[in-house]
Amino acid sequence: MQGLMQTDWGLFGDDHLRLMLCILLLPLMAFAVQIFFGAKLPRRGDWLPTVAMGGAFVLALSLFMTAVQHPDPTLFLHSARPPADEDGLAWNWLWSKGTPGKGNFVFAILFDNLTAVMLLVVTLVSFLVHVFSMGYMKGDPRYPRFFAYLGLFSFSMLGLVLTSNFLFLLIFWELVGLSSYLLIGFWFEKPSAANACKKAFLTTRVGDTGMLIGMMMIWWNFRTFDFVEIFEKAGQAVIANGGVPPGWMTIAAILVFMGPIGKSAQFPLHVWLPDAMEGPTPVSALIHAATMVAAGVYLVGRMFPFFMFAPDAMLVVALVGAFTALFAATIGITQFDIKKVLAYSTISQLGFMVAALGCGALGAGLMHLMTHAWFKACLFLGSGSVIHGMHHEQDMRKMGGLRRRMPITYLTMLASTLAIAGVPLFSGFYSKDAIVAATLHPAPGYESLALPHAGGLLWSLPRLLIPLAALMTAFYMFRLVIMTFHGTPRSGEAERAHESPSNMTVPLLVLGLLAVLGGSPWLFNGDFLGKHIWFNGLVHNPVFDAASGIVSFPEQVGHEGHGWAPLIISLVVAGSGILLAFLFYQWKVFRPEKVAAAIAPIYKAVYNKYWIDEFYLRFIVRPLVFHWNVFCAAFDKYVVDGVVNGVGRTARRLADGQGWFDKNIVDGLVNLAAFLTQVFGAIARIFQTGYLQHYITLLAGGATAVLVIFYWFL
Amino acid sequence: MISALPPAAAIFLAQGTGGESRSLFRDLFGAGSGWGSFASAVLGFAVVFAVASALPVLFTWAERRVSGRMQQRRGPNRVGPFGLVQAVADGVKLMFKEDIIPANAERFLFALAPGLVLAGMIAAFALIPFSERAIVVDAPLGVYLLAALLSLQVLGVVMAGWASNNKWSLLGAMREAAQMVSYEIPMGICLLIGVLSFSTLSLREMSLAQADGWLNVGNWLIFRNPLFAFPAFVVLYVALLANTKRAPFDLPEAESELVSGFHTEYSGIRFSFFFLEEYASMFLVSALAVCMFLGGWNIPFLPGSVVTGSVGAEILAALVLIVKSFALVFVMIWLRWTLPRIRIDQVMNLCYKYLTPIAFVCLIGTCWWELR
Amino acid sequence: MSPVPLHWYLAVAFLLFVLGLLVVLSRRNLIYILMGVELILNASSLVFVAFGSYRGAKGLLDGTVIGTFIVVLAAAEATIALAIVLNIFGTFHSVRPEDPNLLKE
Amino acid sequence: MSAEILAFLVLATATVAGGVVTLWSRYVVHSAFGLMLSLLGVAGFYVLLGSDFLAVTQVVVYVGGVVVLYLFGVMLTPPDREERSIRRIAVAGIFAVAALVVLLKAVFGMEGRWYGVDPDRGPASGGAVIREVGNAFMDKEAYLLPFEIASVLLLVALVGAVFIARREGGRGS
Repeated sequence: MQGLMQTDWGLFGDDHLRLMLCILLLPLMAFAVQIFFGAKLPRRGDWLPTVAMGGAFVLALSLFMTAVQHPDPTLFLHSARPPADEDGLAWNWLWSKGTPGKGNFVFAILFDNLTAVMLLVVTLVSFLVHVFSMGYMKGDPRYPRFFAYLGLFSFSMLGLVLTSNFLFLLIFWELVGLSSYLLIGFWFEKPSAANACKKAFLTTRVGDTGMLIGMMMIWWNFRTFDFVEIFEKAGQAVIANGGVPPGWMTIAAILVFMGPIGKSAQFPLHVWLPDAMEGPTPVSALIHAATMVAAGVYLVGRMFPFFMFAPDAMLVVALVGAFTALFAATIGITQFDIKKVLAYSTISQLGFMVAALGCGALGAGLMHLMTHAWFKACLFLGSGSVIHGMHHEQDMRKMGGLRRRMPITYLTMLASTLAIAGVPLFSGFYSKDAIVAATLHPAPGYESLALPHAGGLLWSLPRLLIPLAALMTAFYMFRLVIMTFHGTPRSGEAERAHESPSNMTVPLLVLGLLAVLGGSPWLFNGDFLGKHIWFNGLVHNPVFDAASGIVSFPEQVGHEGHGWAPLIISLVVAGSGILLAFLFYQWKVFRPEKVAAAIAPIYKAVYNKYWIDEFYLRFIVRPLVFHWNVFCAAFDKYVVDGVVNGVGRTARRLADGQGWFDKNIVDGLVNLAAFLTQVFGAIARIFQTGYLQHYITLLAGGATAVLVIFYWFL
Repeated sequence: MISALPPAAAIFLAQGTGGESRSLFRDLFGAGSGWGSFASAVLGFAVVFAVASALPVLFTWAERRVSGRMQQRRGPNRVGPFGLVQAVADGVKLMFKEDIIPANAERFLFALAPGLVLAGMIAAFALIPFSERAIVVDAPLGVYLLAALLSLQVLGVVMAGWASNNKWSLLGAMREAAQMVSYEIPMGICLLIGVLSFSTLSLREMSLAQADGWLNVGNWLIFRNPLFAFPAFVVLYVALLANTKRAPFDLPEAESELVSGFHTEYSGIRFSFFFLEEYASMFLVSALAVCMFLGGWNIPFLPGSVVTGSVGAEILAALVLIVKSFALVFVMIWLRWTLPRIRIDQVMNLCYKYLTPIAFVCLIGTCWWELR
Repeated sequence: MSPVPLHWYLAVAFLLFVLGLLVVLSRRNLIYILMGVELILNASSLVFVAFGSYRGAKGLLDGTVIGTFIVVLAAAEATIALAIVLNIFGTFHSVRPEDPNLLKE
Repeated sequence: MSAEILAFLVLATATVAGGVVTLWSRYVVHSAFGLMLSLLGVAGFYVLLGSDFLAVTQVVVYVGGVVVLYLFGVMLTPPDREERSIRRIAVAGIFAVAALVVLLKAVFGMEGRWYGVDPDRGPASGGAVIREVGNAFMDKEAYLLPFEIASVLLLVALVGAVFIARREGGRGS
């Protein structure tokens, strides 16, 4: 076992790997039991995946604490791959070469601080969603199956986070897609849900195709899927190319980024996420706020050392992220469905993260991933609670005044809204502040490479878009809160609304608390303001040594702060957004309808989500389907039919020959066999009379004959 | 004369199985194989035949007198003192009556059947130890042989029933066969209890082993092993009752249903054979039960030496055995005039559902008792 | 006083065997056939005991034991066979061995 | 002529006569009684050979049990007065006589191969003592296993007979 975990982490060893394997296998076990025996278990088995996820969370927390508390964590544990003698907790799947290790498809666990953060987020949110679902899904006819799917999703997501191999990451990536498909379409009786799950699956598949091609390019050049090996090889390739990254790496990085575009719902593949709100609300909280959509961000973070070799690709990442952030935020302002608002908010926030990554701020992006997981999961669960309390009414125009009827939901949602708006001392403030700071000083490539700062003015676009998006975020989130909870009830349901049961409010309270404190550096080092980008101490940016070609992850020293500019920008945008929301919706100083009428064409465009869905339908889906049909018909007629007819003719000729053979030779043999059987049967039938006494006579005669031979002839 | 052949053969058979046994008649003629044993067999046959013929005469009188008492009338009291000779007179009458063989009967089997029935009976008498030495054949297989001879009677009865060519006869015979074959099971198990307790098959050795207990009764089987042997004795007595076709188990010859059962067509001397057999078997089975369970020839409260040694003592022992057996026979007569006849299904139920399980429990209990 | 030679017993046993065989072969009634089987079994048992007895005490013991087993076997055989015969009679209303022929042809 | 030889002759006559009756009679009942006679004769032979126990067992089981069973079987089936088929007996007789000849030849041609059997010595004196027979049955070295197997066989036969006999809808249905 030695060699497997020879790290400077003295306490990190075999047992930790076992813990990680347990984290991975607990939900799988829960899924396997639940899908087959769930309906027969007491309470229809809901406790089984919940307890499994709770156990996984406890294990993940202990691992996280180990990672956080260690004074000098090394980010990537290079030796987390299986050793040469394939001893240990690695599973060799495919061996392309005789020598182990290099270029083989090995399932091994890669654990670093990035993984630790993701494990904590996934297990905690998943556990809380399990608990919440006990209340929300109560009475559903497929109640056990829902928990089974949740288990499957958790397993896939954890596998995605834990694997050390790009190929296995793809497998888990698709498994996540599959379980997401199952969960979005959980109420498949509704045509909208059935269509939504198909749409989600197919749209993300567009991105996955690009990612697959990118993977292939990496494989073609490096002959490995192991992340650590990819980074090593990349460094060597740069050295071999004379200190300049080869051009294909930029293309490969952009292609790989297509996966996150699909999975993390970035423009232009964002269209599936709002529709995916057809799934049960806990699913939205788990998949579309905290985990699956974050998988794209995680992938970029995982491949970050690779992306850093391609500043042009980083520019694409940053632009896509920033544009998505603003674009989705504008749509979010106009929506009335509470879950749709949250869906566009999610797209927007994911854009924040992607933009941060594109600007070279790994820590900021992942920190926002974590804080967003807390407050967005809280918001989704809160909206689920509201919908539950409103008897499945989702239109905000029919709500209002729920503050008194659902105080816990209101409080937690308010905390989360303050967090997402970026109000100081709330968790979102720290991460959004870091992102704003990152856009102000983008560092998209390795400094040691001394590449020309590509893009030029384009880099200033995120600086503009991100604060604007943040302002809109504050605005539409407070619009949501005010329309839902403040004022007077605008419908009978709103008057009769009731607070949700405790197994729904407790997860809300936990997540609300995390939304307040979950990003605060105080939680980790007792300091509120001292180290703004404290997360960089947890997730280190990679550094490339151009002389040796080694990518390393040194502990960064310069992360204490980034000046007052981002802080002022954050405060201004948050404050003005909140103020606008109150002016419009609480104090009714301005009438939203009038504003909408004043800018009617723009409003219409935004309200209809810029007609992107219609655009896709008109210019991609329908022509594709039409031309594909034409092509298929022609293909069918000439190629398929031709082949079939050719095969038919050939087969007929062969059959003629075979028929002759069959008739004369095979039949002849068969008839001969039958004839012989008949002959022998006729002989044997003489003795098979069916008369008992004939048999006895034969027996006696035979015995006598034996004795005669014995005594007279022997 | 055909009827007399089987009894003689049976005696010979019994004699032949004697082995190294002691018996009065063997002593007289010099033991060993050859003509000596043949002569002793002939003499034994004569003696046993005489005894086995005399006892039924007595029993028929006793039955009629007892039944008379029970029905508040007198019974035969004209011929001889207390009517004792009445039975003899009846016997003489039977002997001189016309011997009718039905026209469609199987003559040979019809004639053979009474002899066969009697044969087992007479041969069985040879195995009863009247005293320590007053025994015709002391076969080592004693009880086993006795059971075999008793089982032979079934065939005679079936033969008679079939040869008569009469439906009543046949039905009676089949009932008889079913009843006897069934009741052989509890009977055999109860006999096995005696065999187990004394580790011998010989009735004479059993009787000897029951001497000299507490008050000279402590070694009797029913007192020696009261927990299991006493129920076994009761079961055996009931089974023997059924085996001898006595009431309430007299279905085979139920007068009201079958006229007279398997011997409906018999008359004269052949009928007397059946008659003889029935009453002789009453004594025989009683003597068997006495020898096994009730101390044989031993007299209560007197030392065992009283009944051994001299010829007089042996005659006394024989009288004791006969008196004890009479007591059991009296109970049989008593039961006959007390209990109504039971149905055939009740007969079978009693045998298979009650007597056999009880007998098995007693057998296992005796095993425990003897090994304890 | 000369003892009976062993061959006499054997001759009787063989005769009995042949008679049993004849019964089995020639009779057309299942009950007859079973009786013939009994005769055959008895003949073989007699041969066992006779040979055993002419070997001495130990041989006689073995002969007796084997004879007992044959008796047991015959009893079991008779019970089962008669039950089957009665069943055949109940089904086919015949005790001829050739009548139960549902499987024929 | 000794008593033993006389007894043998009488028993042999009875045995063979019983067998012939079984073979030749026109009534099944006669055959059953012939069988009974034959079995009794064999029991007599056992006595002569010194095997009292087997003789008594023969009487109890065969005569008192099996023959009665056959009689029941006869009574429960219709009367079957089949004509004696000389042809069948003749055909069977060929085989039977051949078998007899071969058996006799086998025995009488067995010079020097008697394996400790003295055909002229006579039966074992003293006979088989019942106690020794019992010990042989219970002796691990002798016949304990066959004895236990036989007991199981009897149990199986008992259960089997009951099962077969209680078949639903038997005769007449």
